[in-house]
Amino acid sequence: MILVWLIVILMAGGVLAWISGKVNRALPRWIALGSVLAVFGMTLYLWLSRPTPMLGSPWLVQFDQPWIPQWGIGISLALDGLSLLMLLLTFFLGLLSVLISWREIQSKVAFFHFNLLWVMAGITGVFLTMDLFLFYFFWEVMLIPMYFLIGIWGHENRRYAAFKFFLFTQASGLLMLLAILGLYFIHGNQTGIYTFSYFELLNTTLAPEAARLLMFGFLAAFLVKLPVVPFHSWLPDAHSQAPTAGSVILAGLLLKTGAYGLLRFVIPLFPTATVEFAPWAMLLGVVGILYGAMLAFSQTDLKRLVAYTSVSHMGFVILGVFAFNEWALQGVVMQMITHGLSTGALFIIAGFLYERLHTRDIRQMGGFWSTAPKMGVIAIIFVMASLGLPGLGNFIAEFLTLVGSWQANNWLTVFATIGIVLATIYSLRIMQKIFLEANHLEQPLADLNAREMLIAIPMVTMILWLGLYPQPFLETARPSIQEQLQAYSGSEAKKEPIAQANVTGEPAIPEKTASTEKPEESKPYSNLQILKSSN
Amino acid sequence: MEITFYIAATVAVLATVMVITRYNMIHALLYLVVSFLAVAVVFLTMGAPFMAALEVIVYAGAIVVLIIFVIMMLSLTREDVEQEKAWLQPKLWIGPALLSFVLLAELVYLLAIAEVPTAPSVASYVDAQAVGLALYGPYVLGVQLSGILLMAGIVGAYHLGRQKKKVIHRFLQQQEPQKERSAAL
Amino acid sequence: MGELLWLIPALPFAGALLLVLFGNRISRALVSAIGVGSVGIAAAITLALGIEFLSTRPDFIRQEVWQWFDVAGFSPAIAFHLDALSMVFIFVITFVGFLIHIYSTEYMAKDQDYARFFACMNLFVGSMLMLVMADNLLLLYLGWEGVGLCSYLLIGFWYKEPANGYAARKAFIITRVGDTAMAIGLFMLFQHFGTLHIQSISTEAAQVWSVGNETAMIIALLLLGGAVGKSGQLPLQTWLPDAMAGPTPVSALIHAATMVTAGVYLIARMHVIFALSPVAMTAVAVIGAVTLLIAGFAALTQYDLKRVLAYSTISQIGYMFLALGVGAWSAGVFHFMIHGFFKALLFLCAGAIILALHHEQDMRRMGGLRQKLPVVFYTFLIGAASLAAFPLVSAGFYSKDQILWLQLAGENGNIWLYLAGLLGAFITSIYTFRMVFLTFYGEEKTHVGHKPTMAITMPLIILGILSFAGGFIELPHNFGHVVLFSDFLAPVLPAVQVVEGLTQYEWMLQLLAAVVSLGGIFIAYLFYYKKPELVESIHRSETAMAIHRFWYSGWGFDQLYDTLFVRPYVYLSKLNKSDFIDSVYTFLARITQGLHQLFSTTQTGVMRNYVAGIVVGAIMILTISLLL
Amino acid sequence: MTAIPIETGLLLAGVLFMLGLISVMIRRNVIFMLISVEIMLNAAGLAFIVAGSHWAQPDGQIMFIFILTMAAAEVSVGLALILQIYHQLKTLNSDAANFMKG
Repeated sequence: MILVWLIVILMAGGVLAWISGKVNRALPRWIALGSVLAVFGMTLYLWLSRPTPMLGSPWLVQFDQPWIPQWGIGISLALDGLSLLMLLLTFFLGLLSVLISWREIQSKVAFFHFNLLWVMAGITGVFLTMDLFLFYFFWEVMLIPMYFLIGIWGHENRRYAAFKFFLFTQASGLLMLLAILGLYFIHGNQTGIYTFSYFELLNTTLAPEAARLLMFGFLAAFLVKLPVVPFHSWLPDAHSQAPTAGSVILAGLLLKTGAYGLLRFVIPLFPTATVEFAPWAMLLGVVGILYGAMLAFSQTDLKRLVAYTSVSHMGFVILGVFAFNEWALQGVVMQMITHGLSTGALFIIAGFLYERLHTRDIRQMGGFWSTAPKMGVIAIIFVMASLGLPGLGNFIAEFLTLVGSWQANNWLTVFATIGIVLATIYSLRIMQKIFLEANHLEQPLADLNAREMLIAIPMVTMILWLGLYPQPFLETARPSIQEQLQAYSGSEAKKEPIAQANVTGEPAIPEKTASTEKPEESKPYSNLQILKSSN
Repeated sequence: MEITFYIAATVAVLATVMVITRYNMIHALLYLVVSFLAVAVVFLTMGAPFMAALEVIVYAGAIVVLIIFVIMMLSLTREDVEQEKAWLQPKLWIGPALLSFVLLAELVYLLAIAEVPTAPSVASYVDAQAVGLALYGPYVLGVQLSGILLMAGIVGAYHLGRQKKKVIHRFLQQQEPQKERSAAL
Repeated sequence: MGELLWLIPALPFAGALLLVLFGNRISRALVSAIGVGSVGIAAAITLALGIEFLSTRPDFIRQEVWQWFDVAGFSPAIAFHLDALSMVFIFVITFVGFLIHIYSTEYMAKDQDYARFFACMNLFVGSMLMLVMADNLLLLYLGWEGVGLCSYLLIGFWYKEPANGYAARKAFIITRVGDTAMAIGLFMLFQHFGTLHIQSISTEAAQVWSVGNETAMIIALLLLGGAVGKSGQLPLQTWLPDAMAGPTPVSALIHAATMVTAGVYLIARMHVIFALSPVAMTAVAVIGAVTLLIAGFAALTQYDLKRVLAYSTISQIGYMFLALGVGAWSAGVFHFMIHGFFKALLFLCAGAIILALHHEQDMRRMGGLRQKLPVVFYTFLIGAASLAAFPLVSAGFYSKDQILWLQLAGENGNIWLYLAGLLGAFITSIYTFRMVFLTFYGEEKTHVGHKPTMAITMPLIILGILSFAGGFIELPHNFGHVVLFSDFLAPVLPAVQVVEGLTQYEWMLQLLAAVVSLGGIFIAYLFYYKKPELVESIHRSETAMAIHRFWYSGWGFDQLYDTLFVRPYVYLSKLNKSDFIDSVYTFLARITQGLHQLFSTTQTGVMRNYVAGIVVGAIMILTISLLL
Repeated sequence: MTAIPIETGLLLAGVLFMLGLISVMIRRNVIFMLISVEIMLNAAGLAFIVAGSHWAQPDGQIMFIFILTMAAAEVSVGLALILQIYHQLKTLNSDAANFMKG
């Protein structure tokens, strides 16, 4: 029931915020803040209290209620580790989005917060539903308010960007709808039970041809949302035109729904078809990494630059998803979280700069370190995160992804790793152009104020936590990742990922060593160990 | 009976031809009445007396009268007849007539090749009672829909026909200066 | 005592954190106290640990602070591993680091970003300690990248000058290229061993692979890639001379004594893997030999005092690689330590000179500083003697001699490598004393402003003593045969096998090395002190000047990379700035719009046309259905 | 009562419909167009009656009633529109009301 409350609170909060705008201009902000805080608190409680997973399954909480039983549609919500993490990220960034809009948004405040909360409700729904019809419903729910967010409160070219965003996601979403219906009817024909339930549909046996077609339907939606390179061109426009909160939600959350969809639906539903498609998908990922990085380097619009870095980073996600092993998938989950934070933070910094300078053109910036050192420190932390500096969350994500993908495909991983060099190139350019060099502003740039520090410090803390002690997050995601992988190992029972990737002709160390006896495990636990050889 | 049909059919066609060739609206409407009456006769010969009555009352009666009222409200003059004459140039006829005849030819061809099953031997007379039973039996939904349609028609006609204080449509507002300019030219 | 291990890197990190958070709000004295104090305490702990280590002689001390993460058996820990090798490194890092921090309190005293400087320096020391104390390769990589970040921040410390920013980015990006190779190496190691724990890999690799194994070779070469990038070796050496844009203490600490030797540490640490692959070993040695020559020649032609030292650093690290490449692990590490002392000393002296001359770095405008800066002069002389391997009394002589000797006597030795090393030694002593003569002799050309005080001279003197006395802990067979250092390292690094029957000729080689060193000094004396007209005559020769220009530019590597990689990348990137894939979609939109305009002309607004259209449509449909 | 062949009846309906159609296409006067549409509707109704009579079923006549209803509604709305057009444009020329052209 708590799952329903999450969505209902957000939706009701949205409506309330809209209405309250008539009473008082500040009220919508407080209502939005309050409702996001409420759901964030609930999810945090869920995480900390860790309800025991139901027997033999990774699901922590489930909720089922028939909606349109004639067609087999139900309100079926379920929460596992993966969705829990995604929800935490959603509400965390949601909270920040409300805070960063506090000063930035001054027109149609009430409607803005309505849209903000409804986008979040849609995203929450996407992360929770286990009914494909409902999933498609929420997929659309998060699309439309986002369209308004870009189209109404965006920058100069907002209409174009909003349309582009809408058309890309809507068109691809319709393909997914077709695939969902196809799956529904195939399953119905086979078993006589017409249902949209995810758990039922998992057992559908599909002819290879049909599986491939349906998989492409799902892929279309998720790859466009992710986005993967030939379908990425909505993203720079949408990101650069959206208001700061919109950009944060787009980059931090909307892109993640694509990755989540890949993990939750594509892999388990079409195990064999995805395996066939995997090399191509990984290739797309690598192309995305390199292409995005290269484009990011040449941009002069700060938000556009950051948007292209997202394209590059999301390449790692698809690379990892199609590597099919636990390292890569954990890396993907970490990448989703850390990218949400680091790119979100970069957009927030872009927002701060825009608020002060009314420009996003980095050619007009420079030398801000001298007057705004706090902002500089925050910026350098996230710039470093985005280039994958160890100790910050993104490193764990990228390293795990690459370790995993190396087991699946050596050469593609090599190229993906080269992407890290390119990431360095564009990331340092951000630092150089904005904070270093000579300052040529007439009046000094104001440093961060208390509210802005309140936004920045939690993000820094989070990214450091994720980089230095990510275990709680990995632990939470583990059962659901293993669940997703089971579908894969079921279809490919014989192939061990390690043995499969062994191209160098060496006898691979058997799996045993992968879970190898760590040196300290053989001894009674002590964190200090002094070894002295006998001689 | 057959001869009645053919005569009525001929009258109907001729009257309709007259309708479509008239310049004066009132003349055309009078011919239209003739045409409707002739069709009513055809209905009689087809064994549908009730429909013939309705045709006379509603079509030849109500509808034509309604149109006449409107024409009277618009108070058309001789110039309008001239205008009509000017609009209806002979060469205008060619294209539409050609198109229509092609369509007619195709229809005739379809009729010719169709294998029409022989009619049941019983008399084709269907009385009003049967119609009424069917209308309020299986077709009752249609009756209700017709009621709604008429309601909508009444409301629509009232709404559209109301003389509001000169509200000029935005298209017209933009058009107005252009018109003046063309008039000036 | 071992429980305090974690404090060694943690203290500098804590110092950095404090300075980042409060640096702008506290007094300079407090900033210095935090910055210097944290490293000082770390050095003290190191000293205490080192004494205990020497007395108890454990194989290693391992301390796990926490489990970093654990994914499907991939479970690196934040854990520190202290053995003889890392002991040497942390000693150099904390001790030299401490001296340089003290030095910086005076050198940077006038800078407005005083706190930022110490924050970065502390962060660097912490990361570097992390690097050398890491118990697994992932943690090592953390330190590895961390020092890269600090190097970036400190090279670009005076960020208002775009050139500094460029140098900083260049350093970061080029080292990142090497790091990428190293990362791939780590993936491969993980694939084969299922762990990145260094000790497990070392023990297992020796069991699983035999010598000459292809995978071991690939891994070793990839790790070498990382080492080459960090240590400024061929072909990734171009960043190091430019890195001199940073403040001089930074150059001393990062780009001379510690960070650039991380590559040496990595190779020594992973020596098991390298030893399994003769190809990789040869590659290490050859890279070292070629680099030391190229950098040596480049150093001959530089005018900027710091650039000379930078090229000499590249060259000296080339010696270390040379040593590692023939399996003379402890000789390489020994040279690292000695080099750390004398190069830090030289850089700090250079810094004192630069400070005295109002940030003048060009040697052509220096001269006659012998009387004005006596302490600097004498300490510089000790450092220079050590760098030039002045026979018998300098530490550099012993460390370099050991390397050269093992080139011939070691079982992997090779006469060509030896000759390269010898030639390098000759050039080294020429450019070293060129520096001495140009800077301290002749007439005074720039007014001496700032006279160094205690904070500068004390580190200089301590380092001077070390660069003089440090050599006596490891003496060749024929003079006393002191082997304290290699004994200390023996549990970690195997000793090199000396070919039988060559030992009696060792004194001949030593003599040769001494002659070469003294000959170089003599030539420098001749050209730059006694008869400067000789230099003039060289300057008149066209070919000599062409070579000069070529060497001056660092053998044209910068231009080469610029045309090969930088410009094409920038060009392609700028070319595609508006994303050609987007134009595909724009084209699609254009087509749609064109069709829309085409069809909208059919909407004439004339009702008769619509009716006609309907009729035409009806006819068409009927005709089609009739025809079919 | 001798049955009239269905073809003949339908032919009559067809001819009437064509005449109405021609008129709609050539006329510019809105009232004439309305009259022509009435002719066409009437023709369609005739076709239903013919068919119903052929099968001796009431359905054809019922359809005619519906058409009749529709025609009545259409005329009332149509005439209201004509009045509006005339008031706004001061003409009955349907071509003058072409503001929706693309």
